Amino acid sequence: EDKKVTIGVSIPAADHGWTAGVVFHAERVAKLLMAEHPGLNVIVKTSPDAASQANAVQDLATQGLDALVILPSDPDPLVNAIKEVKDAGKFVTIVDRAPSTNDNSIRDLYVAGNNPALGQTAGEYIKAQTPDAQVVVIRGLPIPIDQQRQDGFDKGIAGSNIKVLDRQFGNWNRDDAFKVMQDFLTKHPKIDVVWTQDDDMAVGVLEAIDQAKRTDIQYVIAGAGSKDMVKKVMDGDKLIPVDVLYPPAMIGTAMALTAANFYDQIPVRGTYILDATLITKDNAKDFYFPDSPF
Amino acid sequence: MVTPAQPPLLEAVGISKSFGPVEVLGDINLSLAPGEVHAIIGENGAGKSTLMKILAGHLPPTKGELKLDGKPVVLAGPVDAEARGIVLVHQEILLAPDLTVAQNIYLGREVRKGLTLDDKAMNKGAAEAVRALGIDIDPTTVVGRLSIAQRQLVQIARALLVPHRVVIFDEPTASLTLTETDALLRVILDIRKKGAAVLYISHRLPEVKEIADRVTVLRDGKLITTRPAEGLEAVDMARLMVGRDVAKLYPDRVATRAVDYALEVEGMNVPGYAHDASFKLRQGEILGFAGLVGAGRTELLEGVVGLRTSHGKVRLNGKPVHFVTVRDSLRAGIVYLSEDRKGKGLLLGQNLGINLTLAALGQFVRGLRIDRRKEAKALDASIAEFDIRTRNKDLLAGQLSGGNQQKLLLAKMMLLNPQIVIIDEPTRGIDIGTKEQIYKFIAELAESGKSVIVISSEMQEVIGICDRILVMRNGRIVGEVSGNHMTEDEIVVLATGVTSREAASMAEQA
Amino acid sequence: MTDTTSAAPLRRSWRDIDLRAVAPFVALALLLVLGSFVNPNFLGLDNLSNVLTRSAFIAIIAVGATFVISAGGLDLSVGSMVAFVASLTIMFLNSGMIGNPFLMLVAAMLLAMGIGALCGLANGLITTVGRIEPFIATLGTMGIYRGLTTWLSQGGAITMRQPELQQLYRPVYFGKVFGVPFPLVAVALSAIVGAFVLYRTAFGRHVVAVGSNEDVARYSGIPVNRVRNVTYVIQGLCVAVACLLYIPRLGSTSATTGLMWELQAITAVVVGGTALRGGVGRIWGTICGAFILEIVGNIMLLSNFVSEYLLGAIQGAIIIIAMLVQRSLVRRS
Amino acid sequence: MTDTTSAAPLRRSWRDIDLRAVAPFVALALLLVLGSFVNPNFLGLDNLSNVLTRSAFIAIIAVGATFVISAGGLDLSVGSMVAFVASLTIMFLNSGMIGNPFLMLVAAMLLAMGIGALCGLANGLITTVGRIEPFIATLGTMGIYRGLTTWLSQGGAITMRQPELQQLYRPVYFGKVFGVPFPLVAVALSAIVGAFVLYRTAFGRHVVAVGSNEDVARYSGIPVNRVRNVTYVIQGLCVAVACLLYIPRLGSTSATTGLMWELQAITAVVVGGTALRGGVGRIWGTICGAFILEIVGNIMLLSNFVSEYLLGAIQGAIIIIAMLVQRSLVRRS
Ligand SMILES: Nc1ncnc2c1ncn2[C@@H]1O[C@H](COP(=O)(O)OP(=O)(O)OP(=O)(O)O)[C@@H](O)[C@H]1O
Ligand SMILES: Nc1ncnc2c1ncn2[C@@H]1O[C@H](COP(=O)(O)OP(=O)(O)OP(=O)(O)O)[C@@H](O)[C@H]1O
Ligand SMILES: [Mg+2]
Ligand SMILES: [Mg+2]
Repeated sequence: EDKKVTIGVSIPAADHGWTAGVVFHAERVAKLLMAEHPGLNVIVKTSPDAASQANAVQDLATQGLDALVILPSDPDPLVNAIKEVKDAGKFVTIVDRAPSTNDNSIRDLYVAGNNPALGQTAGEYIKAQTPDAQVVVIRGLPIPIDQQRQDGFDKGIAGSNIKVLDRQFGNWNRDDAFKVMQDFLTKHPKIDVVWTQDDDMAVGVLEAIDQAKRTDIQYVIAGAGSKDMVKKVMDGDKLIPVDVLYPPAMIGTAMALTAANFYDQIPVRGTYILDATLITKDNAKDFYFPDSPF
Repeated sequence: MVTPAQPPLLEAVGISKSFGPVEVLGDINLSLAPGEVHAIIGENGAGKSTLMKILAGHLPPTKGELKLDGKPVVLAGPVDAEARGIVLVHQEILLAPDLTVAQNIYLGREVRKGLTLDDKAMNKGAAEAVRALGIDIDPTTVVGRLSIAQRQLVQIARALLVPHRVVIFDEPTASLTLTETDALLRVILDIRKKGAAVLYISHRLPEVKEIADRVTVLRDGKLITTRPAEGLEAVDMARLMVGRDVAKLYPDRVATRAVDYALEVEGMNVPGYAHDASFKLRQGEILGFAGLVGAGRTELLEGVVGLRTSHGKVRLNGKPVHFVTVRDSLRAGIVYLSEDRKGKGLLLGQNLGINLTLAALGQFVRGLRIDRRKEAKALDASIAEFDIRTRNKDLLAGQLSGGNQQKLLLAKMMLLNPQIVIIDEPTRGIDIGTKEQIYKFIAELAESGKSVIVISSEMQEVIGICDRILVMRNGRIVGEVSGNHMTEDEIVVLATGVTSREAASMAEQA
Repeated sequence: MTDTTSAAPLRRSWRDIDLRAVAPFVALALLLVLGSFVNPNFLGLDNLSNVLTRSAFIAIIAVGATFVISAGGLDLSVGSMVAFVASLTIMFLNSGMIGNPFLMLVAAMLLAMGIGALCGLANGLITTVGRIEPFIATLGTMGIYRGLTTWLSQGGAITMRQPELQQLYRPVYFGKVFGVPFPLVAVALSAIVGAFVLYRTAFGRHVVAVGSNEDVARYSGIPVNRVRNVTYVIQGLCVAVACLLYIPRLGSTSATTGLMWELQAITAVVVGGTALRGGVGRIWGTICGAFILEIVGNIMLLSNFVSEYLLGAIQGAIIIIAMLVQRSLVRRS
Repeated sequence: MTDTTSAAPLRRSWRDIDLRAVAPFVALALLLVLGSFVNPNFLGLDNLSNVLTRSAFIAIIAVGATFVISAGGLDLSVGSMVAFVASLTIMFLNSGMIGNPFLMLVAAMLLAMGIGALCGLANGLITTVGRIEPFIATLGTMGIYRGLTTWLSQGGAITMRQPELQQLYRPVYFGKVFGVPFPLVAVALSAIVGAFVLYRTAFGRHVVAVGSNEDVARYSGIPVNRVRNVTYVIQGLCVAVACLLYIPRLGSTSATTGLMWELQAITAVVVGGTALRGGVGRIWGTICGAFILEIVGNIMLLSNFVSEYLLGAIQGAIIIIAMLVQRSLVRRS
């Protein structure tokens, strides 16, 4: 007889490619886990913003939980909501985005991609390949994870001759990135490298470059590891030589680990950081999932 | 009772109409012969407009039926009625304010040229239609910029544009002056000559006397009588309408002897409307402002009380004052009652109490809150004092008839206990019984030492109640008449610059 | 002028007034019944108290919106204003300018109210003195307030730092008064004060007059612009009160705080029976509208048969259905 | 007689009508001057053509919005509708139902127009037959269309798959006709057709009449509801045209496609001089308004002295200033 366990999973709504990947993997893993453990019930809920995610956490708690797996859309505003679940003695797993105080007073398990590393890997790659490059940066939305990636990037390029010409927000949105890139191209006669930190935005950036027929841009670095970008890397696209992995599948890892806490007698408390692996032509096929929506 | 020679064109048989539990029309029978002008008269709220709306398909009757050419018809709506040749000129102005005169006149029946509109033809047609009424308005003017009178005429032009067999005029002359009225009456006679029938509503009984073949009197939603106009004098009509003798419309009064001026205005300019206007108002005096429609009387006095930007000197009881906003003048004891009752006087969608106390709300505040009991008492008192006829005190202001709205507006402004009262078109669209009450009220105001300014386009009215009359033309005060110079002729000469006979013939030529 | 207060709608309106006021409450009751079918926990005290508590922000903001809308205005900037006011308040709390935590908290609250009032006043002045349509004016300030927030936070989050302040402040969202969650008390107070001002005072009368017919109001000596400005200030104060509840709940703000709240607040007002064209205001209906919105979301979340992708779609559909139910109720009368 | 008296005010009136129509163009000219100071590349052909081209979506949608708003309506759902229509169209293109790529493309375009028209009709029916205020009705459908898009894409992106189709389709956004980018040609065509329908046909006249005074329109035998519905259908068709330009640009859609475009379209309409209360429609002003919005953003990005965090704030401020300039121009006349 299998133990009855309910795991609530709270994630941001799919509002762009990466979060869509998160939703996809959360649902996929939920099915797998429930098939594996007949007593296990996994409830996945998505929310569009921090305030409604706080509501969703409350609503999940109302349904009676043994564990909460949460990928906060914005971590700090959700601390109080998470704490309430934790204080009720439930098992809490935080995924990806860490609140300012990220210790065992608020969660049992922390599974994350490495936001600073995502920026840093990109920065270091540029430093290694083109140490004198003129770079433009298209940021995401003005929220903390974006800032972390930015700081990581600055650390990555520190000590080189790399010059950041401009930084603007592209809101993790293809259309906005297209627009910003068009204007960057107008404004700066010579751009060597574009860093967009997100594969969705890279789509817009590539179109803008293509349209302007500019040949000065040597390459674009995005991040996340969407199937389209990984495919480009695999195919040896000159503009997309590499991609920085920031896998949405980490939510699945977190859910599996949380389930393991109940069903396998192994200790899973602590911090699991996934690498911000650099996807290159050589290893690209390991990261290519053609069925994922992302 | 006279039976017309020809079979009736349009007939109403046993028409009743109720709004909810309230019956406003009961068992009305009316027949309309081709080639007759049939006047409907009655007090405010007698149900005239309601009956006309039923005849023109705007409202369905609760009981009874209509017959057109002897055959029963059910009018599906105003458009259906129009298609059958029944057109209605509304009492309220129903025009789209953002469209031009021509666009309004042709609305819903545009002239097309292939896919596109033939604006040239429409502008021409509209210009002609308007000129046929004896005025000249540029057809490309936006209606929102016309005066009420001009809108009224545009509305008439619109109605007469389609082929018509029955034309219903619901108080078409309420906002018109003498010359325009004359022109309209001639148009009506024209319509009659062509064999169509005209239903004509007016509170101006001499007009009715002049033009009608038969007269039907309504009182409280009941048909009192239908009679040939021959031999029916204005006083008789008034008696039938009101149900009592209306012996004297204008109260007797002795002109004030006061020498002190309550209000002195010097060199007042209201940009675009009035220029260099100076006048003085004595204490206890009733001062009239006459002039043609559009002479700028309204704007001048709105400028004086701070409702419009204006430049000039104003002295109140000898002390110089400057009213930047209307609040200043209200506080100084001057109230202005707008000619546009519905647009600027009352909140039609709110109830009587809210309207009554709106301007004087300060008196009803105790502590922080409004004293609703005091408000209710004030409403009762005003209903009694001003004889506001309402079946229900919870009614919305918009549900009152025009005359009662005017009384409510008076009551509202009198709560402020003003020293100077400016009334713009005090009896526009108001029945003779109510007029008498309002004139009496104005006279009492003056008696009690208050000063009154009356702006009116009805010559008889200013002559009848004022001590002195100023005449405006083209934004300027062009003259003053008083004593036995207060005659229509003198005023018309001043207002137009020509004698009334010349004016009438000019209108004819136009 | 082209006065077409045609007879028909007028006649209908006075009798409907009652039904129209009741309609939102009927819709709420129906939703409660629906919810109890969807999930047995729905009618639990915990769940209901959770839901009502979190509707507090929108409810309080919507009380202000009721004033603005009754006076014929509109305020699209409230969501950004929440972010802006809350951010400044947290920054002040973090500044440690006042040693005594209690005094600090009181000062911060006063500051929030002041900033809220100023933001509201700015909206008001732009629409009244600048004579710009409220829709556009407040769309502009919406961008301004949110932009300033982004700039203050330098793209990150602004988070309360002092734990003792946080501890002290926490009960303002999480505490209870006689078993009633404090935010609900705040909602009730706002609504009572709002209803008093709107229905019982001269100012409230003026608001309705300005919203029904600006000209009549002006000719009656009502200072139209001042009344409008004050409604915007009231809106700002309501936003500030909502912020005071919001800060202890999440303890932090970012550039996305309050995103789209303006639409929710306006929806609450309209679902509550206030017409967008002005001239009518229903404070209690508004509160009910805010509850309805939050309960719809809650039912969605508690039900397990709605794909999370469809959540927004169903929420939209329910709003439309709620309005249709209202209309048909009113029409049948 | 009266003709002499009316002469003076009449003359005044046509003069300030003109200024009101001209005001947006003056604002645009001022912005162009400002831009040329900010960055020498600003007035370059490349930059201007980029900016105008990308304003095409909003401009075309705003032409439809001009109809809806002139008739006294409002449509908040257009942004979501873009996402919905574009997603369905891409899915159809991916389905490979028709072998011949050219025919496939034509069929897809027709399909997009059909879906756009249907979505618009739905909006229209909810407001006219359902008698729900347009603000709320289209807020509801905004949720519905976006929700459905999210569901169709399962939260991800919907991307065109066949490269040959993509190649064939690309010129619709990136191509030029006699050196003019194709999207600009599309804007011009939409505006010309829109202006023709609004100013030269009976239907256009009816649209304005309905927006100016619904009762008057009804008494004049104009089928008010039908006119309103058709304006929403026109809005839907304009959205579909915008989609047809949008798809070849990035070849994909996601749940965030068209987010907030409704606010941009409405702003373009109002900045262009059309009043939100209805009764006036200015197609060319609308186009100008759309250009203004895009140019403001472009100037910000090209300038070196605005913090990226403050962009939104300054954009909001500029909209307000543009409206103030307009007002003062009109008032001074
Ligand atoms: N829609 C309505 N609902 C309720 N009562 C109404 C409505 N329309 C009119 N009435 C009432 O019906 C009565 C008749 O109104 P009507 O407008 O026909 O009067 P009238 O004779 O035209 O008056 P006036 O001379 O002032 O124009 C009035 O008492 C009025 O208050
Ligand atoms: N909004 C407006 N814009 C431009 N002109 C206007 C406007 N309103 C009125 N006018 C014009 O101003 C002039 C004076 O207006 P008005 O008719 O109110 O004067 P009046 O002397 O008070 O006449 P009455 O009160 O008899 O109608 C008229 O020629 C009218 O056409
Ligand atoms: Mg009448
Ligand atoms: Mg006048």
